[in-house]
Amino acid sequence: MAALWNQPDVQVAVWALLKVGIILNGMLILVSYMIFAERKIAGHMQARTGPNRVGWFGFMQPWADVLKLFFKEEFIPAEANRVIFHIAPMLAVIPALVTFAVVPFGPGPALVGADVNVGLLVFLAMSSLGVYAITLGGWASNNKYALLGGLRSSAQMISYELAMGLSTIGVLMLAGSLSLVDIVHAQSKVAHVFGLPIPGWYVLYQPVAFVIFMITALAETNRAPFDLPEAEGELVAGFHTEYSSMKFGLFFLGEFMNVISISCIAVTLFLGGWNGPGPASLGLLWFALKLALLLFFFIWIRWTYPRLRYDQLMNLGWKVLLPLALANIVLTAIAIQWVSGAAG
Amino acid sequence: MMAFPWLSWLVFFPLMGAVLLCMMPPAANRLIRTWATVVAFAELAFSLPLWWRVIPGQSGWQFGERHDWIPSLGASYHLGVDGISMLLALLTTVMTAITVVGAYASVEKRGREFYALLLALETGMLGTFFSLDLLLFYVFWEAMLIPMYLLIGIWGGPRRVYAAVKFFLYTMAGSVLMLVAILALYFMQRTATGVATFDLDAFYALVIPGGAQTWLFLAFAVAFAIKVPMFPLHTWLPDAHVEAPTAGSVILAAVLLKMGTYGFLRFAMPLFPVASAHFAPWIAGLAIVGVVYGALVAMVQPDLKKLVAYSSVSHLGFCMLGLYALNPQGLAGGMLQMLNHGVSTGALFLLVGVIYERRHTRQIADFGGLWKSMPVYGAVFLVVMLSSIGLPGTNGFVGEFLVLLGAFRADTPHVGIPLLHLAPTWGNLWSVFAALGVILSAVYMLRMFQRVMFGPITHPENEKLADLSMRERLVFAPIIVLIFWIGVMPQPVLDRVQPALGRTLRLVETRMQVSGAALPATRFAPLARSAAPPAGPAARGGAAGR
Amino acid sequence: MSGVIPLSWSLALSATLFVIGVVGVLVRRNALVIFMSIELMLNAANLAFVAFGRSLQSLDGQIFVFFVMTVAAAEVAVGLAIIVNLFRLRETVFVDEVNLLKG
Amino acid sequence: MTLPLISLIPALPLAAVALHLLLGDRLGKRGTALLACGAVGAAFLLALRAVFALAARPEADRTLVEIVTTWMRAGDFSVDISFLLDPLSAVMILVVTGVGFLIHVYSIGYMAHDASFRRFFLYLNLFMFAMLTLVLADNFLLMFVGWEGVGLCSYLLIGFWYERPSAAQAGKKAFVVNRIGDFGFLLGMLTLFAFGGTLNFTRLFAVAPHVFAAGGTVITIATLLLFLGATGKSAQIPLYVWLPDAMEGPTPVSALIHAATMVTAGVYMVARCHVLFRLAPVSLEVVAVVGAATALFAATIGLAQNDIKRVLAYSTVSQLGYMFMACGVGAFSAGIFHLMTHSFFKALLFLGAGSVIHALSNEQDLRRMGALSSRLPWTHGTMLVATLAITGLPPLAGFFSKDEILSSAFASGHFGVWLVGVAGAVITAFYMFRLYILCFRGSSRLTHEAEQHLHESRPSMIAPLVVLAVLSAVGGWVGMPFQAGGHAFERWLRPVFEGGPAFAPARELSHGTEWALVAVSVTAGVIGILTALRLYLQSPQTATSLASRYASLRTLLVNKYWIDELLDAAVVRPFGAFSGWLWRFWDVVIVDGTVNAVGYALEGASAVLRLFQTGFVGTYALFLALGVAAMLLHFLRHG
Amino acid sequence: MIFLFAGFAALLVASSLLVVLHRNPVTSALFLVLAFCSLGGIYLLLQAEFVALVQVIVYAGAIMVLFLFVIMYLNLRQDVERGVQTAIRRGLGWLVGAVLLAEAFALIAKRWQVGPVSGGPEMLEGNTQAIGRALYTRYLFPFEITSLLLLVAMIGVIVIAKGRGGTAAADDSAEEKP
Repeated sequence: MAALWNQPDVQVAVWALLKVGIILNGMLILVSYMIFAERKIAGHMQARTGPNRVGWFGFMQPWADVLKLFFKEEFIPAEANRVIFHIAPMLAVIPALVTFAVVPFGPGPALVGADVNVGLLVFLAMSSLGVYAITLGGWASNNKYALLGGLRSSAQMISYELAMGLSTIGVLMLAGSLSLVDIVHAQSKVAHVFGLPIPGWYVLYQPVAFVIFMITALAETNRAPFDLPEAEGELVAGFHTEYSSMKFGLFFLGEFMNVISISCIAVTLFLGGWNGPGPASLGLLWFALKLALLLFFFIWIRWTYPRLRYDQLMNLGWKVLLPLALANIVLTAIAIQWVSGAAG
Repeated sequence: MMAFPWLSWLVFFPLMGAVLLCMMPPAANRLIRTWATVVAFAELAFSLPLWWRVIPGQSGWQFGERHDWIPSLGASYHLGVDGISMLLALLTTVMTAITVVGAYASVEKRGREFYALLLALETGMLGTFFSLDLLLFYVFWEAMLIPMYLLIGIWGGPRRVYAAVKFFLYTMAGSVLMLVAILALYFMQRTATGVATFDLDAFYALVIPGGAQTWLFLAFAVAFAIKVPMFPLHTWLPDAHVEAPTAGSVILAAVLLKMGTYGFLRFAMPLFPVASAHFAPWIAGLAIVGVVYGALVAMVQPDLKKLVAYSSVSHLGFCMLGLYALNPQGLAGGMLQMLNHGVSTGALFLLVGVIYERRHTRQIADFGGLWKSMPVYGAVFLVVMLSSIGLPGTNGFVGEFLVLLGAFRADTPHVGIPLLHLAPTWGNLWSVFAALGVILSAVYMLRMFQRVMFGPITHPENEKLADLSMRERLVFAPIIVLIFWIGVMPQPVLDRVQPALGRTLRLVETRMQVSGAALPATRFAPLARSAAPPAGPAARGGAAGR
Repeated sequence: MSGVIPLSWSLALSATLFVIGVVGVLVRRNALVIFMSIELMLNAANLAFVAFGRSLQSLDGQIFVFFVMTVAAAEVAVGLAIIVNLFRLRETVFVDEVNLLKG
Repeated sequence: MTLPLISLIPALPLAAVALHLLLGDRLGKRGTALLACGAVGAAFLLALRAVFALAARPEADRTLVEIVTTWMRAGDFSVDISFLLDPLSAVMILVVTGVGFLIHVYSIGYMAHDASFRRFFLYLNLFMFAMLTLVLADNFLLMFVGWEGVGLCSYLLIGFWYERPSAAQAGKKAFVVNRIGDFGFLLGMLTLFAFGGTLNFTRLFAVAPHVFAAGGTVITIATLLLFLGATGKSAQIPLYVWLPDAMEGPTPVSALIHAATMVTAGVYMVARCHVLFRLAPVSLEVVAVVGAATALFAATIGLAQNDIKRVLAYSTVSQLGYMFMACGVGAFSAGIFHLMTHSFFKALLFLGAGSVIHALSNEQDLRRMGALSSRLPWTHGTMLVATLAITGLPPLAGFFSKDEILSSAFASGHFGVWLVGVAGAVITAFYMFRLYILCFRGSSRLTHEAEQHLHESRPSMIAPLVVLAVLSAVGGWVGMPFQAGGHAFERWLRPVFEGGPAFAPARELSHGTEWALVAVSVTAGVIGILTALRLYLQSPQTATSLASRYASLRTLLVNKYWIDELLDAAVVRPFGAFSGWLWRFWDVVIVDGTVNAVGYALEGASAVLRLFQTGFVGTYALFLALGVAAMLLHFLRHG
Repeated sequence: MIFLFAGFAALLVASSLLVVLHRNPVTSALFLVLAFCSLGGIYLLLQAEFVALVQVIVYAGAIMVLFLFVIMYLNLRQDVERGVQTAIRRGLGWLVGAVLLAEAFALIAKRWQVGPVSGGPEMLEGNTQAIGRALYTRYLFPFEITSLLLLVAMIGVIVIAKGRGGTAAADDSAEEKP
């Protein structure tokens, strides 16, 4: 056993497995409670209380939902493409999970899955793969509405993916590296302007980028104003109309997993990750707080803005966000040049 | 060097006329006709001074113009004229002017394009005669085909497309061979002297080894033989003539056929003397076959134009025989025969055109007793016919006699068979057969003349045929004058062409020595004598000086 | 990570990929599948590029992959547009039913 | 010499021709006639003037050469337009212009009512010009110009009434046969020039003995070729077929061309080249034999002809035979003497026949004539003189010239030729008197309407007849035999003929033999006359019985030994067939066929290649892949 | 390392074979996505991270989506291979494939024996930085040209897709991914 232990690969593998376990379970729990939180907050926003029956003040509601979904009857539409029908929900979850591998939860190496020097790219790659789940889901369920819903959502995701990618470039230019850990470290410097200690977060340096990122994040996860595919009115339940029980659950899980992963990335890129006043060890706490802030933001947006029409959606994506992102890149470049020029 | 680029002006003036012609409204027939005539006659007027400005005795090219055309290749735009090309150029301008006037009635549709093409054709022809750069020569040689092809193809008779395509492809195939030979020469020249040029004089000076010379000569010979046309390659001529419009076939007969013989005279012989001497009997043999074959086949032709076409095969056989007798009389005869054939056959086609315009048929059987209804036409036809069969006193005879003389005295080996223990040389046999051709030509011409002109009027339509209009008489007047003028006084023409021919022969002789071929002693013996100013009481002025 | 992939292996892989692409083009009748096989062939080329880039220690290989990608992207776009149009005109995507240029 | 002596003679008729053309119809009939006859008359006077000038010169250098210009010069070959006058050509121009003038006057009357009057005279003048050039030429080439010019005019004049297909056919035949003759002449000229180096008579004859080996093959061939030309022109055995058909033309034409002038050109040419012929005794023999054969052969055919002009045509052929016989045996001056006398009485005979035909309104068949002596006194009188002359009765011209030929033939040892000559004389006498009797004597067999407007010809036609009659009668005396140095005519021509190589003088005949020969020729003539009288005058029925008994012989003669049909079948038809085959089969199928075949072959080849373009994208991809495979293979092998 | 490479390679070959063999175009498209991801993996092993990820983003993320779009849009059913002519062509296709493969392997074996393990040190600076620098210095011109190409392709696609008579084409399906 010992011999086995002290071989370098084995150690790395075991440590990696451990991290995977922690992240996976953590996320599952976080998602379920986020669903619960969303229902509670939505309720309170609409002047009603959310679910409070199950368990102490409704805290056990997510477990109830999970159990419900597990035991629901599983049925598959006729003529559906059985294989793809099963794969689609899995594809919804996988990309989000993979992104967590590169998110730096805390300062030390222990608190980040794998410090990959192209972390940002991994995120972008995974977000682009997200499209498949929805498309195939719509396609496989052999239902016109599902298909249309699937196509619409994938078109939406593709368009916004473009803007998101470009907005992150601003951060990239400032940080000088694709690795998320480096980006967080780059944000740790505190600058004193007019005597006020201003944290080096990029949200302050890249406000436009942050706004674009958040909007595209909403669109990427089919949430709030951009949740056209599931629009009840027109397309019944969008792409996952035909899905029931656990596959529907997985889609739901995937959606929220995406929300969380995008917010983690947003925190890392713009809100300075684990940076925060106080000793370094508080890093994870600061990260959790910022994450909660953003999640609340997601939920908050959902229940305030009306759904966008499809053409508005497209126009916003192509004719507003994209140019803005490009402009932002150019401005940042000029600013950097100007600053280094002055300093140089 | 003439300050005024006379030759280029001569070559391109008709083209300018043609271009302007194309700008005129197609319907204005009268304007088109007058303009075409003005251009043609202006061209004639420009070319006439050539007659006395070209000094026969002066060696080398006169009125030379040389500009760089494609410097990288060494191709230059090099024009020049000497006795031979001067005469042929004059023939071209005269015949084109006559054709333009002659074609008034025959062109019904699209007169504008017709005249434009005719003038463009004249440019092509003059260009070919004047160009001394092989590439330029080849360009004009090909450029000439296109207007002719169109003339036959558009205004021709029922099978015109077949005839035009055949004419074009046939000539094109030949001239492509020539192009290959030109290129071969070009590269040989470059390797030998390092100077890359297409200039004719440079090629004259080039020493070509025997083997190559044979092949190159054959390439050139085939191209020109098709154009002449010589016996086996002549089948395009009858078709082209039968289907061509009157003006087209006049120009085709009068000038285009001379390209072949001119080509032999200017390029094939001087460039490859050894091969020429070697192949001379073959070519002369073919020419003889052409003469007799042409005459025989002409005898049974039902169609007038085909008859005249085959007669020109026969006449040009004479030309070739004259050229390849390789002695001064032969060359002079050949050269003269070119001019005579141009004039008389051109006139014959015009005459056929006249009755074709009136009766729209060319079958001899449809005519008969025309002399009664068209006496003037009859007289003109008689004179032209006599010139065509070579009656002494007309131009035909002078050319034929000199050719026969040249052939008779051609330096050829003796024929093996002891004929009545008499050893005739091949030359003698050639002239015997050629003389036989003279009889045959009389037979078929008279037979045709009798069936068309004499006898009672069998077809009612022939009764009221209108005789030659004033315009048509004007067209034929110069031709008849030319026939008798060359017939009675050929000396001015001969004086102008002798020196140039002498130069060609001497060039052939020197190049033979240079390329080490055994100079057949007797071959050019007469040359030696001819070099000395000929005796004879009335030696003409300075012309005799070599 | 120790050890490096020998060049010949990646080339062999690239060759197999390429051949599979070729076979795909030759064998299949569906224009889209043919199109995919062409993508396969392109990727085989990319692989070869990267493999050589790696063994010759130069970045050029990878940069070329970029250019190949952009070209492939453009090509896919245009190709698919054509296929769509073709489908609209001929109601079929099968190549052998489209022989407009039959001699 | 103020005016150019010689060159003006041919120039005058040429000028007349030009004037006819230019002035055209404005001249009117009288004007044309005046111009034409005037020109020929002036030419005659000029000829006289030139001959006197020539006679004035001492006997030794009686040659006048006048060079106009250099006609042609190429390399060492040079020919001038130059004229030569020597006693021989003097005689010729006198005969040509003299008889020509008379015939011109005659034809004014004869052609009075013909539509294309002007065209006739134009052709006649052109003929005169050509004949004079021929005769006066100083070199072979110029002679050849005249030679062919004369052929052309005979073609035009024979085919004058071109509406008649037979006339046109005859014209063409004449020209073609002449052309065949010219073929020989041309080749003869070429050989002479090739070896002699010049075509000029004087120079050639001077150099001939050195260049040509006497009796050698070259000179024989050359002279035979020249003789071929002569036979073509003077209608001897092989090429005489055109003369009988030439009768299609108007009678003055026959008189002028086919009796007096053109046909004699052959004899003149042989006489002119006597030097060459003497160098080649073989060809002289040939000339003699051909002459004799023609004389006899033509005479026999003449027997059975019923058309008056055909009889005269055959008699001309036979008389020409005599002239060639004379030249053949070496008696060139005798030949020329007979030529002169013959042109007088033969022209007279033709013109007489013409006035007879004119009188009988174009009736030419002897069987429909008869008893015209009283009604056409003048014609009858002159015709009688001419007939007597031709049969060779003593006082008249015919006797002297024919007798001299026979005697010189006998003298030079050609007994066979002499015998044929005598036989010919008998037959000539017989058919001439047959013609005379059928035409003037016997019962009148005129058709009714011919009877009506039978009238004697106009004075303008009679006058020339009378003049010619006088000439026929007196012409002979110039050659009075038995004079010491030979008669006047021979002395006149001696400088021309003895210039050549020494020729074995004819054996001097003793007076006795000469008188005997004279007697023989006279009796021959008398026999002919008597038999004719007996047969046709006293007992016509014996003529018919004879004809029936020898029917086969007679039909043979009537159909002219079927020579024409023979020639037509042997030459004309096969030539036509051969050239027909040549064209349709050889030209169209073989030569043209190969050209088209190349075209079709190419088309076939391209059809094969087309198979590869199936249109399926798949196949193209397959080829692509195969290409790659091949390349890889290549790299593998040469890697 | 080698195992990973072998794994990815096997996955790659299997998936690309299936792309070609499978009847249903959608499935073959998915297998192609799988192939591209495994290829991305191999690139990672060849230390070309940036290219790997871009490969995933561009090929798997964009191009294949397009393919899926078109397949779905055209609603294709199963491919059916029939007809003699096609049979021949298929047979020939496989034959040629086999020949090419054999030749390629022979060539590789001949030319590049198992190369010297030249591995060499890790790339000095980050792969992405290096590519970025090279791309915008030495290869700037080709870069601009490819951008132009993309522009042209875009215009082309729009024109084609619009088709004659401007029938409403599915806009997004013709959307072009950078």
